[in-house]
Amino acid sequence: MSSDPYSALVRDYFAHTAHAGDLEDAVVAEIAERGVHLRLAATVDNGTIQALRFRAWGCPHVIAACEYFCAEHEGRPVGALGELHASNIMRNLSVPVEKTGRILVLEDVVRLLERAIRDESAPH
Amino acid sequence: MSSDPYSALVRDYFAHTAHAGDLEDAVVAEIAERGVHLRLAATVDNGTIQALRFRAWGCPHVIAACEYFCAEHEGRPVGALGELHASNIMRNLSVPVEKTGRILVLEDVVRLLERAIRDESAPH
Amino acid sequence: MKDDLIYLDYAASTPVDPRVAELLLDCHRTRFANPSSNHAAGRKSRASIEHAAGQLSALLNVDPKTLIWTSGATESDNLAIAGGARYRAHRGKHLVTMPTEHKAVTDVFHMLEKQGFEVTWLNPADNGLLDPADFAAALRADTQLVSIMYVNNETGVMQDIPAIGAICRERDILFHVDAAQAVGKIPIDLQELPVDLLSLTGHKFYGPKGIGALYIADRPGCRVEPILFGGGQQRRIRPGTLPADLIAGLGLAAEIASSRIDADLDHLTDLRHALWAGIDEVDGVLVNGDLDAGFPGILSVSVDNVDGESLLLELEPICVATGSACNALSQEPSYVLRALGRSDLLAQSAIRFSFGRPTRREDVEFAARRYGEAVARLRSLAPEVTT
Amino acid sequence: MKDDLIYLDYAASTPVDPRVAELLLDCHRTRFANPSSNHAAGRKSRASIEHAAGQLSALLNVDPKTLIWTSGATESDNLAIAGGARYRAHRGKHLVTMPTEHKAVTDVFHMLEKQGFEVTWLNPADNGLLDPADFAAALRADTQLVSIMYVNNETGVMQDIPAIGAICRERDILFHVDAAQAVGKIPIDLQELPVDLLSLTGHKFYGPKGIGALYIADRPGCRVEPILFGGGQQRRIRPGTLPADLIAGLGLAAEIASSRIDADLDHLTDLRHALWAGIDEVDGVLVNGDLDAGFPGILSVSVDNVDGESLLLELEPICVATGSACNALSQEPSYVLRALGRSDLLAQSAIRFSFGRPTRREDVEFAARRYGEAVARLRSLAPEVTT
Ligand SMILES: Cc1ncc(COP(=O)(O)O)c(C=O)c1O
Ligand SMILES: Cc1ncc(COP(=O)(O)O)c(C=O)c1O
Repeated sequence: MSSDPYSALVRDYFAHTAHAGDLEDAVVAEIAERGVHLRLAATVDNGTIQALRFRAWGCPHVIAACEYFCAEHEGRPVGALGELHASNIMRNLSVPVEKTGRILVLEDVVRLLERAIRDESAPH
Repeated sequence: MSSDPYSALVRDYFAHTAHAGDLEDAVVAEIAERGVHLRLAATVDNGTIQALRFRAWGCPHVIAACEYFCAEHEGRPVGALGELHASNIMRNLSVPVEKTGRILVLEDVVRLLERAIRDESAPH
Repeated sequence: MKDDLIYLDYAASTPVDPRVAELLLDCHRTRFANPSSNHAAGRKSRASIEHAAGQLSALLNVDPKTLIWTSGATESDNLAIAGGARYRAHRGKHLVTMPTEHKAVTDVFHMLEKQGFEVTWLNPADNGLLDPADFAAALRADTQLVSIMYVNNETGVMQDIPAIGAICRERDILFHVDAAQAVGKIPIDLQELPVDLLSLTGHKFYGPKGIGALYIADRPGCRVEPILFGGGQQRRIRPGTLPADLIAGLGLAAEIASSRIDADLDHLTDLRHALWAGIDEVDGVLVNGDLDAGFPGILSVSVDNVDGESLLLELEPICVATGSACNALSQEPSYVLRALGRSDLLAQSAIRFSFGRPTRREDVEFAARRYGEAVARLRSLAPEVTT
Repeated sequence: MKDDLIYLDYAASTPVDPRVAELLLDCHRTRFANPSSNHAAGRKSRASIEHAAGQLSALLNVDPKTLIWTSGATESDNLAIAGGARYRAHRGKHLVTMPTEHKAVTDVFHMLEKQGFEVTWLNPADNGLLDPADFAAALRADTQLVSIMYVNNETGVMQDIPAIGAICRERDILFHVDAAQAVGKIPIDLQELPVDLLSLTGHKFYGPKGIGALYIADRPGCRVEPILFGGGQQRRIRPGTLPADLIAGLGLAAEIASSRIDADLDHLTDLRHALWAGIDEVDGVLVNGDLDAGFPGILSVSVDNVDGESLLLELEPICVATGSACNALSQEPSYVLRALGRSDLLAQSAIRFSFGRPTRREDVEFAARRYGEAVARLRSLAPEVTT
C-alpha cells in the first residue's frame, strides 16, 4: 500500500478538468453502473476526433481518467479509440487495483462511443 | 497496592539490625518453616527481659519484624511476650497481608521463647 | 501537521495535549523501568501508574481498582464483550447490540455468533436513536450481555445510556458501553450511570495512542474472562508489561479533560452551529443523525448527487472523514448510515466533520465555504441526472 | 532515573533511546492523525508506518508485508500460538513447547490444553538447553505448532533455533519463536533462519513501550486466526487504530540496533566478564544457565543460604531482578530455575543482572562488590544451618 492513493497525475487531472462539459452536434455515449455515471461527447470530422468532452459522477480516479482520456484523444483518428484499454489508463495514472471495475466502465463507454461514431458515419 | 512494599520502618529496622546475634547463657527458641528460619535468644533477670537477640533467614519483613520485636521487648517483663501478636507487628510496620504466614512464624517462636523462659524459671 | 492543513477529524484521533507530550518525554527518561520490577526504579513506574489510575478514576468517579489497562478501545471492547459473554455463558447465551456500533463491537458479536451465542441486532430510528421501550422488549430470560455505545463515531448520536442501563440493572444483565467517543468529552459519572463495563481509549481525548482502559464495575456477577494470557499483571485479567509512560499520559489527559469538559462542550457547540449555518445553505444537504441528540463535536452530512471520495479530495486541505475513519480506505458505503435509512448513494456522499479544542471558528467557516464550492464543482462535472 | 540508582535490569525493560524519544515527541505534533484516514494528515501517519515497517524488516531481513503490529510480545505470543494452533487445528492438535518459556507463552498453552489441544512440555538439561535430538523425538504426525524462545529472559540461555527450526521445516510444522529478548540484540536473519512466527517487543531494545510485532512468514499454511476482532486494519489479522508514533519509534529503534548490534554484543560480553569475575569470588555462588550458550547481556546467579528478596533490598541502589521481572512481586521461586534443576532455596535466591548500552564497567564492578557484601551481611544475620 502506498500512503497516497492518488498519484500526482491523478491529482492533476482531477483538479484541472478542461474537458468537462458538453458539445453541440456531437456523438454521445453514456453508461451508469458500479457507482459510476459517465457520458462522453465527441465531434468527428473526416475520421478525426475534433473535440471530446466528458461528464462524470464518480471517484477521483474515474474523473481523472476521463480528463486524461479526452486530452489524449482529441485530434487523433477515431481508430485510436479501439486501442484504449482500462489497463493502460491504470498503468499510466497509477490507479490502484481496487478501482479496476470503475475504470472498466470508462473502457465500456469509449467502446460505445466508437461504435456510435461508426454508426453515424456509415452511409445512410 | 502501594508502590513500595517496604514501609519506612521496615526499611529502617532491616538496615539497622542492632539486635542480630547470639547471647551467652540465654534461653533460646528456634523454628524453621514456611521459608523462614528464626532463632530468638533472651536473658532474663527477675522476670524482666535483660537482652534479646535474633538470627533470621527470610524476607525483609521478617528480618525487620525480628529487630523491631527485640528492640521493643528488652527491659520489659516476660509477661509482655504473651501480648505479642503478629497482627500488631503487621499493623505497626505496615507489612503487606501476603506476608502474614511468615510473621506468624515470629509469633510462634515468641510463644516458644516465653514458654521456655517460664520452664527455666519454674522451681526445679 | 503542515500548517496549511485544516484538521477536522478529531473523532478519528486527536493530537496529544502538549502537557501530555512533555510528560511522556519525561517518563522516557525517568519512568522507563518495568513496573512489575521490585526495585526502586520499578517502584517509580508503579507509582506513576497508581497516580494515573487515580486521575482516570476521578474523571469517571470510580474506584481505581475497577480499571484495567488495555491497548485501546478495540481491545477493551473485545475483552468486555467476548470476556463478559463467556463469563456468563453458563447462565444464558443471548446477547443484544445494534448494527450501528463500531466494528470493534459488531465484529466481536459476529465471532460470538459463530461460537454458539445468539445475538439480537436492534435497529435505530432514522435519527440513529434506540427507543428504550423497543430495547426492553428485545430482552429475554437468557439475555446476559448488552452492548450499546455512548456517542456514535460516525454521526455523534448519543444513546439514552441511563435508561438502557436502568433496564439492564433491573434484570441483572451485564451492560457494556463503548465510550471511546465519549470519555473526556461529556461528563460521565459511573456512580450515577448504571453501566457495568465501559471502554475508552487515550487517543480520542488528547492522550497517547496505543493505550486504553476497560472499567469493570465491582459488583457480583460482573466479571470478564481474559482474552490474552500471560504474566500475572492486572489480576490476570490482562497480561503484558504495563507501559508506564502511556498510562501516565492517559491519566494526565483525563485530569485535563476533567478540568475543562464544560468549556470544551460550549466551544464545540459554537463550532457546530457555525459550521451547520454555512453548510445548511447547500442544496440537498441532510444531517446524518440528530442535531439535538448529538454530541456537538461531530457533524455528519450527506448530499445529493455527489461522490463522497471525490468530495473528500476536493475538500483538501481540509482533513475530514467519509464514513467511519476506520474504513475510510474501503469503498463500501457506511453500514452505520445505511442502518439510519440512508440510500447507498446518500451514504457514500457522507462527510463527517469533527472538531476539537484547537479548532477555531474561522476553520469551520472556511470548511463550510469549501464544502459548498466542492459540491458545486462536482455537480458541474456530473451528467444531469444521477439518481 | 535518580542518579544514585544503578539500573541493571535491561532484560525487564530498557530506557527509550534519546533519538527515539525525540521522534516520538515530533510525531505527537506532526503524525497524530489516524493512519486509516484517507486525507493528507492520515497519509502522513501512514507514510511513517510504512517507513517503520521498512526499518524493522531490514533488521530481520524480511518483507515488510510479513509484519503485524501488536501491543507487545505478550500479544504477539498469544496471536502466534493461539492463532496458529487454531488455524491448523483441522490438521492436528498436538503442540510442543518447554516449561522454561515466558508466561506469555506457557499460559497460552495452558489455555489451549483446556480447549482440547495436547501439549508436550520438553524439559531442558540443567544448563537450560534443549537437545535437538530430544526435540525431534517428541514430534508426532499430528504435531502442528512448536514454540521455543530464542534468548531466555531469566538466564540468557540461547536455544539452537536453526537446528530446531530445520526439523520443523522438514515436517511442515509451524515454528514460533518468542524473540522478545533477542531482537535488536543478536543478529537475526529470517531468510536464513527457518522460523515461521516470531514475536518481538519495542521496550526490550530501546524502543517505545506498548508496541510490538509479530512476523508471519509468507509461505503456504503459515497463517494465524485473529484473536482480536474489529476494523479492517492489518488485513483483519489485528484490528485497532495503529499508533503511528509508537510504530515510528519501534522502526527507528530497529534501525539503530542494526547499526550497532556487534558493538553492543562486544560491550555486553566485557561487562558480563567483569561482573562474573567479581561475583565468582563469593562462596557458594552458581550460574543459572550456561555462560557459553548464554546471551552476554544477562547473568543470573544463585547462592546458598540467602533469601532472594532480602538480597534484592540489600543490593539497593542497584536495580536487579529476582526470578522473572514479570512476577517479581510474587514470592514463588522461579519456575524457570526449578526446571533447570535448582532447589526451591537456590531458585529463590537467584539474582538476574542484565546490562545494556548505557552500562559502564564501573557499574558492574560496583554491583559485584555490593553483591559480595550483601551476601555476607545476610549470612551474618542467619542461624548457622539452614539447608
Ligand atoms: C466508538 C469507537 N469504538 C472503538 C474504537 C476503537 O478504538 P481504538 O482504535 O483506540 O482501538 C473507536 C475508534 O476508532 C471508536 O470510535
Ligand atoms: C521472553 C519474553 N517474552 C515475552 C515477554 C512479554 O513482553 P511484553 O511485556 O512486551 O508483552 C517478555 C518480557 O516481559 C519476555 O522477556
